Amino acid sequence: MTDEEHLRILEEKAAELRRLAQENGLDLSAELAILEQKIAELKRTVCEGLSAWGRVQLARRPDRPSGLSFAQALCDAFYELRGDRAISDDPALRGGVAKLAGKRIAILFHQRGMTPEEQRQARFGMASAQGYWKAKRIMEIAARLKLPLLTLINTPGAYPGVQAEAHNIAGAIACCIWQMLRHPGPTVAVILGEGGSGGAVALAAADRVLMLENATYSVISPEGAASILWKDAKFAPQAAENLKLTARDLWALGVVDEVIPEPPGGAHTDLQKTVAAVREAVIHHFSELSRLSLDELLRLRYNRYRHVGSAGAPN
Amino acid sequence: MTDEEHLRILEEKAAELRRLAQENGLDLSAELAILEQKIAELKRTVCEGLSAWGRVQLARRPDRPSGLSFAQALCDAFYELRGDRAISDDPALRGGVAKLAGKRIAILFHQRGMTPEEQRQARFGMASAQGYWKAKRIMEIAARLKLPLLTLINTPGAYPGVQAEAHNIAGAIACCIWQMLRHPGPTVAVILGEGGSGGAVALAAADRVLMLENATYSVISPEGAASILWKDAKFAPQAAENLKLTARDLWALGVVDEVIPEPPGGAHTDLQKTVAAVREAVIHHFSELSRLSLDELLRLRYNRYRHVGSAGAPN
Amino acid sequence: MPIRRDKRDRYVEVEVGVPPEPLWVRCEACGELVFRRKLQENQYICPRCGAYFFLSARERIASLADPDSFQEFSTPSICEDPLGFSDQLPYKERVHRARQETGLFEAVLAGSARIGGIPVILAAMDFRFIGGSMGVGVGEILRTAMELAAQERKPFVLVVSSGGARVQEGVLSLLQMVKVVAAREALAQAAVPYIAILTYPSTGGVLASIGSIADVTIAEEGALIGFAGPRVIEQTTGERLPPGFQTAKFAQEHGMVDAVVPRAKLREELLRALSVLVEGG
Amino acid sequence: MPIRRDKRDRYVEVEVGVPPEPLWVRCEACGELVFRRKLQENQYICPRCGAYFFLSARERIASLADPDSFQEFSTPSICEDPLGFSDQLPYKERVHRARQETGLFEAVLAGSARIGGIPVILAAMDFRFIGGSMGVGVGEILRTAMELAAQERKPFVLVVSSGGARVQEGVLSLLQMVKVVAAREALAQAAVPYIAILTYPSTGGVLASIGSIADVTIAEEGALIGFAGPRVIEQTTGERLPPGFQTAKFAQEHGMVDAVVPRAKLREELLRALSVLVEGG
Ligand SMILES: [Zn+2]
Ligand SMILES: [Zn+2]
Repeated sequence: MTDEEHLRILEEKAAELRRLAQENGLDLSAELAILEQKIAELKRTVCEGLSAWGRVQLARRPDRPSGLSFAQALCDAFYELRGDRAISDDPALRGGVAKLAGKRIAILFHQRGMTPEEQRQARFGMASAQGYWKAKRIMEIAARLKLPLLTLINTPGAYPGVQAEAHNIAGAIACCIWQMLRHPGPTVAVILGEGGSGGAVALAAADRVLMLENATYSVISPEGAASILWKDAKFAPQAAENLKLTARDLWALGVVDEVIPEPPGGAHTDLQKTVAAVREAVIHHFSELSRLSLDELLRLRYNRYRHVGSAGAPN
Repeated sequence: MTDEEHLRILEEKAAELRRLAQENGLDLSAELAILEQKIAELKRTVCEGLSAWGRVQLARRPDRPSGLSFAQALCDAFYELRGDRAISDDPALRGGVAKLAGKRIAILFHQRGMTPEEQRQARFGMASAQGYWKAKRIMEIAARLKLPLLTLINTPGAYPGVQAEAHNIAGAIACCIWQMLRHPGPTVAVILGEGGSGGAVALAAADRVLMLENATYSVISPEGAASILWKDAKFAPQAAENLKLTARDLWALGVVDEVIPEPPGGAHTDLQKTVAAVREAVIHHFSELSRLSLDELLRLRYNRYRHVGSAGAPN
Repeated sequence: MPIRRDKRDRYVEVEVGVPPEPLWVRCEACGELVFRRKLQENQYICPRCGAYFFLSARERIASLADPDSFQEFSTPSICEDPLGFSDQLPYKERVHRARQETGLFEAVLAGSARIGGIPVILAAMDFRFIGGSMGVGVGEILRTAMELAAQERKPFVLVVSSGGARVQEGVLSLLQMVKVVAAREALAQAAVPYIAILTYPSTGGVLASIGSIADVTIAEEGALIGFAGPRVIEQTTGERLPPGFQTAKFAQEHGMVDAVVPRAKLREELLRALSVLVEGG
Repeated sequence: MPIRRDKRDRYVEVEVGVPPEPLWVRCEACGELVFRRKLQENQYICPRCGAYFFLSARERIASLADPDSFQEFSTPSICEDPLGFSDQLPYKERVHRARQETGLFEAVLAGSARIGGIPVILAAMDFRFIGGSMGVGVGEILRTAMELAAQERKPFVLVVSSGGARVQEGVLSLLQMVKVVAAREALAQAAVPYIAILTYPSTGGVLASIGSIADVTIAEEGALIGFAGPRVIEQTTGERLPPGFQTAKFAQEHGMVDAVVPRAKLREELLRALSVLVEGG
C-alpha cells in the first residue's frame, strides 16, 4: 500500500468516526485526535517524499490555488481589466488593479478553471496572443499609475493555436518580458502550480520569484522532453527528475528566491492557509523592494537576469 | 469659358507649337515664350482665385504629391517598416526610417495610390485600425532611437469599415495622438492633400504643422457637412467655405505654422518643385526645433494644443 | 427637451412638448406611453421593454455622485463661433438654443464631486447639446477638469455621450482631440487614474481621443460604441453590418472595454473601480 | 555535418557522409542530387527547385559581412551542463559532439564586423548545434554582444536560426529569454538600432524573446516563423493548419515582419536598412 492509499483509508475512517459520533451523540474526540495526528504525519510524508513527477501531478491539480478566486482571496479588493484593445479578451490570462494589505497593486494571473466548462473556456490556463497583449497593456497601466506588479503563474504553457500564431503570440510574450523588465516599480512573481515554459516566463521576469512548495517551473513539460529526448513520453518521470523543475531544485539553482511551504497534503487541502502563506510572502518581498530607489531596483533586476547561468552567477 | 478651360487650350497650342518646331526644324522660341508666359499667368490666376471648394477638388487629385513616391523623393533614403505586429499590415498608412538632408528621421505617410488598382488596394488613403496601430509602433521605434518624426498627411479620413471597428480604430487613432504628444524629439506634420478628420489628426499632433497651398484640413468632408447641416450634399461648396479648411484660412486661425507655396497650376503640375519646397520647409522647421531642449520642446507642444480655441489663444 | 430621434437603432429619447414637461413619454422601442415619473424612478429605462433612454448630464451626475456633492466648475472663456459658421441656421443661434433648451453652457458638465465618499473630478457629456459634440467649449472644460484632477490628485471620471466633433467649429474642433489627449497626458504624468464610462452614443472624435485611453473603461449596457456611423460604413464600403455591431457587447468581445454594466449598477461598478484605484480606503 | 532532416516541411539540409565533405548532396524537396560546389555557388538554394538549404553560422556571416571583416568574440565562461542532465545521451556528450561537428563553441557565433563598410556587431545562430537552441551559452554570447553594441554604439544584427530553448538546461535556458531581452533593453537605453533576420527556423523561446522585438525585422524567404510547432498545434487543438502556415509570407501578412527577401538579396536589404539607421553615411 502506498502512503497515498493509506492516507485515503485513514481519512475515510476519520469521516466515519465523525459521522458515528454525531449520529449517536458519542464523544470520540480522543480517538479522532489520534487519527487526525496520524493523517497529518502521513500528509507531510506524502509531500516531502514526492518525486519530481509526483509534484508535477500535484501542481497540475485543477483544484490548485490559482485564478480569479485565489486572486480575490489574496487581495483586499480587486477590479478586473479586460481586453487587449485591438482584438479580443482572453479568459485564460486575467488581471487588473487590486489592493493588497491596503496598498494599490496591479495583478496578473492565469485562469485555469475548475469545472470542465470553465476549463474549456480558459483553455486550461493556456493563454493566447490576446492574453499576453492584454497583460502588456495592464503592465503599462501599472507603470503609468506607479503600481507594484504581482503575477500569479499557473499555466501548462502558452496556447499553441493557429489564431495565437496569427496574432503573434511570440511577440506578445517577448513584449511582456520586456515591459516587466522596464516596470518602474517593484515586481513579484509567484508560481502557484505549473510554470510552463514561455507562457510562464512572460509573467516571471520579476524582482522576486517565489514558488509554492509543490509548484513546478520548467522549460518544457516532462512529457514533451521525454518524447523529444527519449523518443518516448513514458520517460516523463525521468525527464521531470532531470529538468530540475521543483521549487527546491530551483531555489538551490538560485532561480527562485523563496519556497512558500504548503499545508500538509498540498495547497489544495487548505486553500485558506495557502492564501495566508502566499500573502505573507508577497507582502514581505514587496515591503523589502519598496525600500529600494527606482534606479537601484532596475539595476538589481537587470543584473539578476543578465547573469543567469554565467560562471560567476550564484547558482 | 472658365480660366481652367482657357488654360487647357493654351497648353494644347503650346504642345502643338513645340511639335511643329521639332518636326520642321523651325525656331518658334519667341512665339513659345509668349505663350508660356500667358500659361504661367493663367495658372497663377487659377490657383489664387480658387474657391475653398475648388481647392478641395485640387487637394483630392490622385496625382497630388503624396505616398511612397513622394516620401522617396523627399528623403535621401527610406527604409520601410511594415506591420502592426498583432493583426496585419495596412497599405494605406505607411512609414519607416529615413534620411533627410543626411539626418535620420522616422516618417509616416498616407498612401492613396494613383492607378485604380493601387487606389483600391490602399482604399484611397483611408487607413484602417491596423494602419494606426502600425503608426503607433513606428512612433515608438522613433522614440527609442531618438529620431525626429515627420508625417505627410493626405487622407479622406480613417477607413469606416466593420473590421476597422472590430480592431478598435478609434483607440488606435487616440493612441497615435497620445504617442505623438509624448514623442521625445521634434515632430513636423505636413498636410499635402486632403487632411480628413480623425485619420489626419492622428498624425498631426506635431510641434509644427505645415500645409501645401492647396491642401485642405477639415473636421469633416464638405459633402458630409452639407448633408448633415444643410440636409443636402449639393451644399458642399458652401460647407467648404464655412469650414475654413484651406491652408490660408488655417494659417490665419493659427492652426498652421506655414503655408508652402505650390507651383503655378498646383502641386501636381511640377512634383519636383513641390518636393523641393516641402523639403526646404521641413528642414527649416526641424532645424529650428532641434535647438530646443527636450523639456522646452514638450512644454511648447503641450501649450500649443492645450490652448487651441481658448479665449487667450493666438487665433 | 427637444424631440430627437435617432433612427439608427433601438435607443430612444424622451418625447417632449412645451415646458412644463409632459406627463407621458413614448418609448420608441416598444411604443409604450410611459408615465414620466415612473420612467425617472426606473433610471430612464423603459419599464416595459428595458430600452435605455439617454440621460442628460445633470441626471447622469445625479445618478453617480453622492447627493449634494457635485460642485460645478465655472464656465471657461472661449472663442464663441470661431469660424463665423452658418448653415441653415447661424451657429451662434444653434448654441444659443442649445443653451436655452439644456440649461447648460456646453455639451459637457464638469465639477468636483464625491462618489462613495471618494473625492473625484467628474464630467458628463450631454447628447442634447448639439449631439454632445466636442468643440472648443467641451475641449476647454475637459482640459481644465483634467488639469485640476492632476493638480489635486483626484481621479478623473468622464461619462461620454457624444456624436463626435462639433462640425461648425471646423478644424478647431478636430484639434480639441489633441487638446484633451494632452490633458490626459497631464493626468498620466501625475499618476492620477482616469475612468471613462461609455454610454449612448460614444462615437467619432470623442471616442477617437479621450474616450479610448482611460485607465479603466466601463461601458453602460445600452451604449453605442464606434468610430464611424453605421450609415457611413454601409455607404462607403457596401458592407453588411453584423448583428449587435457597435453595441457594448461588441466592444467587449473585441477587447475594447473592461466591463459592461446595466445602468442600475453603474455607480456600484464605478465605486468598486475607484476604491481600488485610490490610495488608502 | 550530421544528417538532419526535418519532416515538417519542404526545407532540406545538406546530406553528408564522413569528412572530407561529400561531393554531392540531395535536395529533399525535389530529389535532385546537386553538385556541392554548385550548391555553394547558388547560396545553398537548390538550383533545380529553389528550395532553401539552411546556412551554418559561418556561411551566414560570410554571406552578410564584408570579406575578412568578421572578428569573432572570445567564448564566454559559463556553467556547462548546469543541471547534470542526462537522457539517452549525457548532455555534456551532446555538447561535445555538437562542438566537434560544427567547430563552434555554441549555437550562435558573434563578433564585430562591417557590412558595406558600416561597423556592426553581428551574430548568427547555427541550427546544426543542438537545433540552434538557446541555453546559457547562447544567452551569454548574445548578452555580451548586445552590451558591447550598446557600449560602442554599433548596430546589432542577429540572424535567428533556432528551434527554441535548450531543453537540457531546464529553467536556466528559459531564463535566457529574460536575459537577452534585458540586454536588448540596454541597446534601447543607448538608442542603438537592432536588426533581426529571421530564417529557417525561428521558433519557440528565441522567437518569443529576442527574435520578436527588433527595430527592424527582416525575414528570409525560406524562413519558418512561429512560436509553437505545427505538430504541437495539431495535437493540442485538433486544428487543421492553413496552407502556408508559419511561412515568411504568413508572418508578413499578419504584420510580424517588415520585409521578406530572397537569400540573394538579404545582404543588400540589410545594408539598405543599416545605412538609414546609422548616423552619417
Ligand atoms: Zn419600451
Ligand atoms: Zn530541389
